[in-house]
Amino acid sequence: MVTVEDGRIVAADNACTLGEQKFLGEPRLKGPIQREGKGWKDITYDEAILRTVEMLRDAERPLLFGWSGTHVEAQCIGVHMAEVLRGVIDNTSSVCHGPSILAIQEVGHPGCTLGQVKNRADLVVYWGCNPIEAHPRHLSRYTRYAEGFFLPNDYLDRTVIVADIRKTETGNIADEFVQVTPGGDYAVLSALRAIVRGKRDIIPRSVAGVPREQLFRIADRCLNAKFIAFYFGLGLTMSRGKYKNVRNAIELVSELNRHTKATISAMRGHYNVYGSNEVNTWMTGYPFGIDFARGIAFYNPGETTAIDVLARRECDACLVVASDPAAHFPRACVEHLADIPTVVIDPYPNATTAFADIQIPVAVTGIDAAGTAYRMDGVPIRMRRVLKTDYPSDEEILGRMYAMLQEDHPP
Amino acid sequence: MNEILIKNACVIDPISGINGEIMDIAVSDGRIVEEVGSGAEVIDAEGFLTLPGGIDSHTHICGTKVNFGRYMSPEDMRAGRTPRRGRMHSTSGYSVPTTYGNSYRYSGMGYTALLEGAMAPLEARHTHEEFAYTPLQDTMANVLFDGNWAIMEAVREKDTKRAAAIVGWTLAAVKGFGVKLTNPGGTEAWGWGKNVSSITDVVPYFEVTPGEIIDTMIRATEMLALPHSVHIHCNNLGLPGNYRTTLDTFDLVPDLNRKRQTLYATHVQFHAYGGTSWSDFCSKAEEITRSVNEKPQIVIDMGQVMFGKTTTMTADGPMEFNLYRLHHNKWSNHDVELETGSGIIPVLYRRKNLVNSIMWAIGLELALLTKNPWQCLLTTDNPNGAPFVRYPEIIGLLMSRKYREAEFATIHPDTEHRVSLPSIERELDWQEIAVMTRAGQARALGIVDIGKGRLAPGAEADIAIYPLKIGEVDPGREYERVIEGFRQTEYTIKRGRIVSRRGECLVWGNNTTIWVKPKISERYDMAQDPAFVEKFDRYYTVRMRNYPVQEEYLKRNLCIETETEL
Amino acid sequence: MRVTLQVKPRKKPFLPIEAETIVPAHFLDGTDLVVWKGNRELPLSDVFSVTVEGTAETADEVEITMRGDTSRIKRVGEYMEAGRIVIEDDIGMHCGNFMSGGTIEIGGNADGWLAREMRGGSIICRGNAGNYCASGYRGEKRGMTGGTVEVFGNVGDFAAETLAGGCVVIHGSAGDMAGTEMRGGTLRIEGDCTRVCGNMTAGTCYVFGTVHDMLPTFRRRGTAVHDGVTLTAFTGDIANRGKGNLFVRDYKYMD
Amino acid sequence: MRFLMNTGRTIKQGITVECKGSPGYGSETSRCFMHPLDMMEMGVCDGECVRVESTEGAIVLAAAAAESVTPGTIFVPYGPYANHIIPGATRSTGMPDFKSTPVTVEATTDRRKTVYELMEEMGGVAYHC
Repeated sequence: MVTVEDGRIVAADNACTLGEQKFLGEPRLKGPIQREGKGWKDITYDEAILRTVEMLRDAERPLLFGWSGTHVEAQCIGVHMAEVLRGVIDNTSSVCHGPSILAIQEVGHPGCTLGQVKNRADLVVYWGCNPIEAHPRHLSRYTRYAEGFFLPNDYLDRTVIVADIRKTETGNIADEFVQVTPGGDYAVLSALRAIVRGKRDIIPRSVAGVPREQLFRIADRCLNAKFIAFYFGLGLTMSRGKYKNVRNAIELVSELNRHTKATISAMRGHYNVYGSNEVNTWMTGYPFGIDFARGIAFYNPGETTAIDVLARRECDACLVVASDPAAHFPRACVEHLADIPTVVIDPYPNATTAFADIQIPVAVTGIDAAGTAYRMDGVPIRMRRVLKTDYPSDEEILGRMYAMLQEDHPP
Repeated sequence: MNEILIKNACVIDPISGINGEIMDIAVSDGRIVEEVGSGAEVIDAEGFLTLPGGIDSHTHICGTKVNFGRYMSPEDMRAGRTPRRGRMHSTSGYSVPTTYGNSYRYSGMGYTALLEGAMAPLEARHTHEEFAYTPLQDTMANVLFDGNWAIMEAVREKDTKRAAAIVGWTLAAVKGFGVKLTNPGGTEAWGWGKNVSSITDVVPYFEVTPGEIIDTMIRATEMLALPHSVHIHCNNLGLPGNYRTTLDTFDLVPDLNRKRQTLYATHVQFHAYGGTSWSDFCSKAEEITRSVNEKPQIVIDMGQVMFGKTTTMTADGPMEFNLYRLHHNKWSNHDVELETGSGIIPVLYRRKNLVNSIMWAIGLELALLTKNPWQCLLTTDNPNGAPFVRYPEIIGLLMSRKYREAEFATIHPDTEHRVSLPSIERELDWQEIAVMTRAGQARALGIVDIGKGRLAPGAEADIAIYPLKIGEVDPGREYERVIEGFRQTEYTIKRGRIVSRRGECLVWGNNTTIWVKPKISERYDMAQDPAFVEKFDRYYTVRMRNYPVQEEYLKRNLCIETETEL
Repeated sequence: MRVTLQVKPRKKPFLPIEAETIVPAHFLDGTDLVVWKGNRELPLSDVFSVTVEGTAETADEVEITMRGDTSRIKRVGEYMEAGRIVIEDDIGMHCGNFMSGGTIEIGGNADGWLAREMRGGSIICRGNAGNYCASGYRGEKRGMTGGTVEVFGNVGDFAAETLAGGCVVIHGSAGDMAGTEMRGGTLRIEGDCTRVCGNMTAGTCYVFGTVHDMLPTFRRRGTAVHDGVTLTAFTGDIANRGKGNLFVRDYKYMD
Repeated sequence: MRFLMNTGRTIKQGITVECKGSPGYGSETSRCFMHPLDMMEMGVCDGECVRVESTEGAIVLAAAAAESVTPGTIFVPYGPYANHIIPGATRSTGMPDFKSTPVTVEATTDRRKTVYELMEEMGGVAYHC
């Protein structure tokens, strides 16, 4: 439910605190801008599109990055562009759950949709994530405070365990908080796997700050639960060991399935980052970090992912769509962005604007553009348009660019 | 108007009763016609075998589960990578190729229509999005109802009409084609890590049995006059001794439809197992086919296994977990709230493995022992038994005893004591292969009337011309030529356009999604049923109004509206 | 035959060159080969000054020497079956991937994925090697299956990941998670490392330095003397039904 | 003093992330949450500036006391300030060490830079609507 006054959204009900801000974001660019020396000038959409196409055409190794903030339809065009340009295409999962994907590629992913958790999960584990701050609605919609079909007394029926290196807000509402020494998640998860396998005798008095008794107690809670929903976050993907931490968590959950029902899922952010993974996968075979330099899709995160390509200065042009790498990438990456031609397609000026040669404002999916987004559990959702503006959609802008690029390569 | 005249085609069109006649085929505006004008493009078929476009009545090519198979398998993607070329986009993958990979390879083999075997309604939008990137085939999706809460409640109340109303509403909402039951009841039990083990087991909480679900859904399907029958993946897939469950299921099926079967049982190879454990595992294809031969109301597909690497994926979550425990490889599972489940694991079928060898034999036995080819269709349950690119080899095996013997000599030596394959002399002929790969599919799916699976005037111009001169090839001896011939068409024509020439795809297909909308009176409209709406909004995590797949997701499409009893 | 490839100066020196064409067998038919710079295909001679001395009948008789800044040249020696490649300075990623025979000698440092999925032959690296030295590929269960890799310096993280056969010797220290998911072969680390052999199922690993943050799921089996040094013997990884052998001189748990 | 720097999302960072030019975003992402005992040891009070240095460089942040932060670690909300000193290397996984960068922290009288000052320092040009 949104309230519109003078073509601008002034209130958004029934959205979470984070969602609300998406509706009430800062003033948008009125039209495309181009950097001129130490300043900026306004240009037309036609000029902006043509110059972007020229920049991409000239590049020997263009990077097309972002994609999490836009709709599936635009993401599909992005993949076709990367293919025709023979560039590298990557999305923001390389800085959120890319490691989770690497782990899934090693051991799979016993998961489920959120409704399974809501209706069945009597034990919820949050590991290295802090949904109260990062996913404010998660607990009330699906876990701690949610009524489920088989759990009519939400709060009383469910147990919540939180494991983290610091006691976050989510840790405060847990039935049990597990304080892990930074960098110790892998060891703790290994220990739990051994315990679930009946090898309690091997466990030392304490593992990465967690006392043996607590490890046993957590394992017992899991073994006695009817349905375990294990959620993990950036605490596993970004810390030492990266994807191996996630792999270990998945293998713990797989092992638990020999005794009871257990599922595991990543707490994903960036509202449509999963859509980008899905699109990339059905079109190229790989969820992120795809290098088309040789015409075929090559995938090797750590080499073909945005951070690595930028920090190692391996690209010579960058198209940023619906994301803000200058705010979220290490400095070495941002400094390279400053050195190469960069175009940003985004409704709002952001930190990356400062490094753009051109920025093209577009409609916002779910506000003035419709489109598809994938929820973090893989359920695709139709994002409706609630406001009519003159801004073109990402799909439209990228579609025009792709049409021009195709002229270079007639069939 | 786009017109083509195909001259000197050696046509086999079982539905029209044409068997190896040399004739011309005229195509105008996407349809087969009596004649075309002088300006028509002329294709000389040179006496090559010309069949209606291939139809796969059970394959997994699009949707959440298939895409997760890709997502988790970068090692599979390393095989089969091709760059963008001409009208063709880049492709990757062997057992779970990208959408373009599937579409181009199927098209190169002459396939023009595909039925995605399992679509979870909650995630239907995803399937339709991938259909849009599978441009060279018409697409249909069977909708999973095996663990649907509202259906199970209707079954418990013995309210077939309500079950039919739910099916009708759901099919129309998610733009689905037919009713799929995967391990009915078992996927709900798997929500608690459990399973059902016979058609009389009781599903936890819901207090219904798989048999009751199957029976109600068969009757509901006929009440809705759906083009396709209930499409079942029986309980106990892949377990020794499961043939009894399969026979019990077949025994439930009344003969309710004059135009087609009343039950389509899929990948029956995985359901025709004898023995009590893996140690006395054996084929029960004879028992299964005896039942099929007695029951014209049943059609099965093979679910043939071929040796090599592949990926198994099914809505049957508990079965995949059992496979994971056997193989210790990676395992994915995805339960879908209030509806169904799914699982995925990679497998390697090995010649030297006794169980795998027996499985390979069972699929062939089913096809060879089913007397009527219209009752046993050729599939691998792609990619579960093998990727569909192995179909030509299966055709070779069915047409040549010599080939079967040559292969048999390379598999586990104990296989011969567990199967009857070596004693089967039957070699299928060209006509029977045409039935098993297109005509039979069209009839079983109920799409003959919309012009599929035949080449008579009025039919859709979906045509496959293979570089095979059937008068000059002895399939029994020259099976390698048969395999080569079916691997790649000279021409694949779809909706009257040449879409593929010797494996090179030439157009952006933009083909049709076929879906079904039963006409249901307001009284049975679930969208206005307070109890249904209330439960929906309470226990799903999407609102009921956001659930239906919007028109935007259907590219070109054909809606079959049915007259129902509701 | 001696082939010398001297790198020419480049305008964009950081753009990677993919040069899987640089394997001895290819030079038997001349030097008319191509490499890739980003998305552009270039003649070998655009990137290197190429000199050839002598002749060869088989790849065994070909020796390639690479000089200059080769640090961004990837995939050298990929699928190499015979002959010899000498790299005087640093080499880019994926050197010796899928190699099944012959020898590669690197005078400087090697970037990531040195000897990925190697099958045979030998690689010697005089300097340090990057991450994923002698490792496998994403999603693949088995990595290196044969041959030997010897690194005289240190290696980065994930060395010998999914090692399934062959021998990897690291004279310096290894980073984090060496030998993780090991299922065969031998890994020998002369220096220190952290969290070694997580999730290993089979194979043998020796650490002659200290293992930091030793994983708690390895069962101590007593001691063993190897190359004159007394090591503590473990089996594991117990978290994973593992039956791998891990021998370490010194270890510290993270408790 | 030596610390391990952890970064992550906070609700304020999430609310302000769509408005990078806003003072709210700048002040939230330039906070350095520390255990009060660590702050006492360093003689830093809540709100005072600290200089945090890694192998990549240094950045000035405002110290903020938080009992929840493990002694010996600091927590900085995910954003351009923390990223100024996080190495670009990913251990070949694609993911930088966002949660485990070794740093030294000391009190300073220098002031915090604005987000745009940081951007300009790296070669960017601020755009003002």
